[in-house]
Amino acid sequence: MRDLETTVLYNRPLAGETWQLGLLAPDYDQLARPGQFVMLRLTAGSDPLLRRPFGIFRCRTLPPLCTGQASQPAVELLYKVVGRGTRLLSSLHSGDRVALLGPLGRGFDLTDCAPTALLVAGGIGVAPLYLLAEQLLRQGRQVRLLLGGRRRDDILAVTEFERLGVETYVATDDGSLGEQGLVTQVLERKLGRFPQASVFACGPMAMLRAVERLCRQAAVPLQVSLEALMACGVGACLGCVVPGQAHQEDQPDYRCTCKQGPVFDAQELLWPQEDSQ
Amino acid sequence: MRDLETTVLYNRPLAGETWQLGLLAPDYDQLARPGQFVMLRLTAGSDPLLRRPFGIFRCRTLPPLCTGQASQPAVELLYKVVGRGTRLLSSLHSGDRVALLGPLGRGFDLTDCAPTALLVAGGIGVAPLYLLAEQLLRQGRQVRLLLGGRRRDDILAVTEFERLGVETYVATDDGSLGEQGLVTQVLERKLGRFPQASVFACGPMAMLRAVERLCRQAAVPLQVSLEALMACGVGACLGCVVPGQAHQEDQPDYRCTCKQGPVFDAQELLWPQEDSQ
Amino acid sequence: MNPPVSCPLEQTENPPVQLAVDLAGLRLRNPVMPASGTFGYGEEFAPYVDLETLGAIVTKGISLRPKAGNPTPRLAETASGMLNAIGLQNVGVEAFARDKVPFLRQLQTPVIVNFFGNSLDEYEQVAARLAEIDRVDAVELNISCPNVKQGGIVFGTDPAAAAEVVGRVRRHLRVPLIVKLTPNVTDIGLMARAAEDAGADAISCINTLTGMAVDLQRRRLHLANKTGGLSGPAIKPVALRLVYQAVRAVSIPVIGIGGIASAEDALEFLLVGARAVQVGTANLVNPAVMGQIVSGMEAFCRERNIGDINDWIGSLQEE
Amino acid sequence: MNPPVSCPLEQTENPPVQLAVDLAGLRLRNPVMPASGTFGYGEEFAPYVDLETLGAIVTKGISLRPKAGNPTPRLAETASGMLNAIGLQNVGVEAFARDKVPFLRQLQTPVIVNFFGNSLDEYEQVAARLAEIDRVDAVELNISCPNVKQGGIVFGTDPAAAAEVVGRVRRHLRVPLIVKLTPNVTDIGLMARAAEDAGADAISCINTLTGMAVDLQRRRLHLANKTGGLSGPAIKPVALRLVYQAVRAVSIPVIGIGGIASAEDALEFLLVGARAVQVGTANLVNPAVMGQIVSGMEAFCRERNIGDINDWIGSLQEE
Ligand SMILES: Cc1cc2nc3c(=O)[nH]c(=O)nc-3n(C[C@H](O)[C@H](O)[C@H](O)COP(=O)(O)OP(=O)(O)OC[C@H]3O[C@@H](n4cnc5c(N)ncnc54)[C@H](O)[C@@H]3O)c2cc1C
Ligand SMILES: Cc1cc2nc3c(=O)[nH]c(=O)nc-3n(C[C@H](O)[C@H](O)[C@H](O)COP(=O)(O)OP(=O)(O)OC[C@H]3O[C@@H](n4cnc5c(N)ncnc54)[C@H](O)[C@@H]3O)c2cc1C
Ligand SMILES: Cc1cc2nc3c(=O)[nH]c(=O)nc-3n(C[C@H](O)[C@H](O)[C@H](O)COP(=O)(O)O)c2cc1C
Ligand SMILES: Cc1cc2nc3c(=O)[nH]c(=O)nc-3n(C[C@H](O)[C@H](O)[C@H](O)COP(=O)(O)O)c2cc1C
Ligand code: FES
Ligand code: FES
Repeated sequence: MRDLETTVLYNRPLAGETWQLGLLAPDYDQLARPGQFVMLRLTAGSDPLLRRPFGIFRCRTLPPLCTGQASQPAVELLYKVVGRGTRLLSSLHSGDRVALLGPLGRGFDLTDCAPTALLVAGGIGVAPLYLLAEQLLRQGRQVRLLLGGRRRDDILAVTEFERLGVETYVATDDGSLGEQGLVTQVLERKLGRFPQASVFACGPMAMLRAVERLCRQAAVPLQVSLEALMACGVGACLGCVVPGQAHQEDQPDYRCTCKQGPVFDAQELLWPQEDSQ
Repeated sequence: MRDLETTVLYNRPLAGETWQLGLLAPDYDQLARPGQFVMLRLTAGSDPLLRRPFGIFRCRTLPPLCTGQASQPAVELLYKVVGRGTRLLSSLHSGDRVALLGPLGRGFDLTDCAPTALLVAGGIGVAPLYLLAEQLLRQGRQVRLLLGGRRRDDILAVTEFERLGVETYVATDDGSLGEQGLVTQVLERKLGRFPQASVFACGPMAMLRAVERLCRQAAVPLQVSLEALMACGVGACLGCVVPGQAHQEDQPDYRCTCKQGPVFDAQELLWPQEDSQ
Repeated sequence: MNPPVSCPLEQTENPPVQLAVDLAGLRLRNPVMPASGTFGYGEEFAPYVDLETLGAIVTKGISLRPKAGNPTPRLAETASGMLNAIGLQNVGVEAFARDKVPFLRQLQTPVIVNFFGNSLDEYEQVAARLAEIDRVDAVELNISCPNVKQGGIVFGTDPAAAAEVVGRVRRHLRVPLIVKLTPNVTDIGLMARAAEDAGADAISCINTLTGMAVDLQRRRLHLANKTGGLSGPAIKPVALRLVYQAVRAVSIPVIGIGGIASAEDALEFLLVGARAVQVGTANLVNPAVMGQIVSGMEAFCRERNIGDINDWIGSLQEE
Repeated sequence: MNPPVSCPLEQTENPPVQLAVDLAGLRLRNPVMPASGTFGYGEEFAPYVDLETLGAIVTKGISLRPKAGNPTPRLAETASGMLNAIGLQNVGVEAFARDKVPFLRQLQTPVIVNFFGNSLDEYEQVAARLAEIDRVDAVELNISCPNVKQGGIVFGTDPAAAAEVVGRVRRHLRVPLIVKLTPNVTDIGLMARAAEDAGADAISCINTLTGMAVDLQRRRLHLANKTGGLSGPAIKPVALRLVYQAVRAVSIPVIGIGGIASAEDALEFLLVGARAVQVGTANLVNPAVMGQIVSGMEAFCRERNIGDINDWIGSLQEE
């Protein structure tokens, strides 16, 4: 993990408000573990002040054809324009400079993964799952990807996963792509078919809560990748904490999402009680 | 004068740290008077917060050949990278958006100009003199341009003026272009030859002071274009004031550079006493 | 001729948003007005914003006699903010009455005159003179300007002194008296209550935070006056906190000021309880900004089905 | 073996810049150290900055018992700044001694431990415990954190209360005692003098400015704690002014803090008289920043022929 002043190789719209950003990043193919993230500094000025966290989508080598020069090692991020920082990001041109801190955080733990892995993503939550799928396949696991979103535009990177040989299932709220409904319905069916699966999930909190409930009921292991407001990304500011499993008002058990996460074993965390939902 | 969200047409290095910026600006050829300026907003964020003032260099119509589309009316600025704002400006690409407030201020008064006009510029101070030269020529005046600078790279836009048919004299501190010495030495000689000339000057304060002294001694009319720290550019904040001719500590006579200037008749202003130099 | 069918229908679906607010008896057509010293005497901005679309006009601070202000440099840019040490340069109350009021008289928009003095007597004299001028619809008493050594700073940081100047000025005035507070105090609530008790009809806060800038090259302070007032987006978080506290300390209306540059910013101040807002530095950066704030506010309300801005004001959810 | 010829020559032309400063008897190899709470316990930043190149290490604030801090959200970004309401989450003094000190013990760099209490007694107890730990080379007393309701705020805004806590803590300590002041007061000079008179060996200022952020969508305050501490470049002008005032109010050294993100920023604080500086929020944005500040400071001095940073400190030109 280190801080790199680097260059934008490409930055292009993908679908809807989602963009694909390639940054020159030697060694990331060696360094980056599935589920890790980077902190991007977007401006030399002080507004916006803080870096923005993004999951590492994949590492690739751009052939000379693309770069016009030598082949270039790139890290690729997928991002959705949701506010000032990401809007600013979408205005960057190839050749512009950004500062890239990473790879950061604890990624997915692949050691005890079952023969079948179910990857569950909500929208842009698919970003950190590509490297995971790649590595699980390399380890001989069967990988199935369950993608959910509001509409067609939220379903991202299907082609990339299919090129890896991952079977993909899609559900959208409005039925504009795949089946109509929630991705958790798909998960419920798959858990019926693969009762011994390992589950890995990334997406909005509401989705993660539902996934956690299903996995707990099915008694299958689950790892989740969380998002939290972050200032530093390196465990210094304590801004990004989530309550751990043993957390109580007077007996605190806070974990840093940036350093002890962003990937947690579901059992490490404190999930809201069923009735409080 | 109005505020226009507009588009960068081109932005390219000229010489040394000086750049040439073309902005889409319909009507500027109608609106802009010689010596007026614009306030440019460089970023949608709030750092840097304030707009930056720049003299209007010229107005032109870019032929379809240059734009790839229809002809485009452009306002052109010359700027020197001296700090954060101008550095940021130099990173803009064609197609980027900026906000352009202008044309602002009181420009040169051409009504009583003598048959021979001597234009004196120090470095980037040449910027507001091009429109002036154009208009004086149109009115049948003889125009001579005296350019001074530290070195070769500070001498700008000579070709553009020569294309207008303006005779140009250059002096540099290090003699790397034109004669070696100060532009005021050139002015002194020219005033000897044209004792009835009208003088127009823009450049660093030290140069303006020397020009004022020469013109006062030679009893020729002088108009100077000043620079001052500006926040608003429209006469509201009172940040840009300079002492007027009658200014005294207890009887203030402050003038706004942005609204009552940037061009002043030298006699309107309070110049430091000879012995205080 | 029949009116087009869609018109009344549309009106039923989208009734106009009610933006008018009452400020101590003064009816403003909307809660948006300029902050003193950033909008000249109004005239300067006529090319950029329709003055009749503003809630009010607030003038540059006026004193008894013309005032030169500070020597230059008077400005310094800072991160997301600026320092000014204009030193309250102004034309004085007589020239104001003679040269500036005629323009203001043509407007429907209420005129609020900001003023200050260098002593209790001077404060009183300006107030008395302003009371004689028609089209001074309210006054804003600046007890908080940190730039002038003999100026407001004493009145603005000591509750007893503030109460005295407010009380003395109050006697001369029939129009609403707004007291403008400085943020450079330990307890804004104390100051706000002192002003209320002494007869203020409204509070406006905040004035600028006292700051400095250094010129490394010259090894000097950047401003000729050494200190200056910090304004702009940088101070918004501090201003929001102080407005929140002031609103909870008094029962008179509070005008929120500090770093407002968008409709969202303005809506934030209203949400924590400000009855109206003033826009300062943003006018300098974007002279058309207040028009944009008013229309952005209207659009926001329309989207959320807020029929009356008064329903939004102070509607912060707290447990 | 003969040394290369150019070396002694170069040294004559470019003698090394002397950056060391003395802070109340503590010798710092340069004036640059982290601000408490933005550098963890040091270890976290070892991958980014060579800890042996810093003037000192300043820890996260420590309390008697472990402290959970505030619920989330704890952060909000603002224009050129950020609000934090971490609420002083920390491992407590025992776990600090057990788990964090062993790492710090390996370093040459002086260690300054920031601490606080919820009562006078607690302040004393932490001080007494810290006095027993070797490698606590100095302590920094936080009387200024605005986030904790029962916390420092009372001590930090009232001179008498500040004097009492400083005096009580002083008795337990042989190492230098630095007192960290809050900017949220009317008169920083008063607070600084109170601390000096009660036995402080140095002053550090400023802590964060109290601020708020609003979440328009949820109609709520953004931070769970409602208020938070504003830090970052936005506050630099205010910090410079307060440091300037504190330096002139006391004769003990002052550590400048607030929005420092570059060598130039640090040099500005030194110029107005700070003996050393602390870098806070900038560490969060750029974890390698302090190394860059030290080398930038050295380069600056070299260019201007400033052989000793002590010649720069306080050398502001004022007429
Ligand atoms: C570990 C991690 C990995 C992420 N990976 C991706 C990814 O691969 N692709 C992607 O599009 N997004 C990802 N996000 C979310 C992304 O960081 C936010 O969408 C982004 O920071 C929003 O910035 P903004 O300025 O556009 O939004 P604004 O709302 O203007 O941001 C204001 C502040 O809130 C923070 N913020 C806003 N939304 C989020 C969020 N959802 N999570 C964390 N901080 C937030 C910003 O960082 C900033 O500090 C990830 C977040 C985390 C924590
Ligand atoms: C009426 C007018 C016309 C000008 N025309 C030109 C021109 O045609 N070409 C050109 O290159 N420059 C021109 N300048 C100067 C130009 O505005 C400054 O060089 C520029 O603002 C520097 O910005 P910065 O952020 O790079 O520098 P910084 O030093 O980082 O700026 C900090 C602050 O100081 C102000 N500032 C710095 N230098 C000057 C200066 N010389 N004059 C006024 N404000 C300054 C900036 O606007 C900003 O607010 C003009 C100035 C004025 C007042
Ligand atoms: C250039 C300038 C001049 C000002 N002059 C005055 C003044 O004359 N009287 C006054 O009460 N406040 C004055 N102020 C303070 C503003 O009215 C306002 O309170 C402050 O700038 C904070 O708001 P902002 O962040 O929106 O600018 C001035 C501010 C600026 C920037
Ligand atoms: C995330 C965070 C945590 C902080 N925690 C502490 C703390 O524990 N004790 C303390 O005295 N100051 C704390 N501070 C204040 C800083 O030490 C510093 O005084 C302040 O942030 C201003 O400096 P800056 O602008 O460089 O950040 C904290 C600041 C931040 C941003
Ligand atoms: S983001 Fe700072 S500790 Fe996690
Ligand atoms: S720049 Fe504001 S009055 Fe001239």
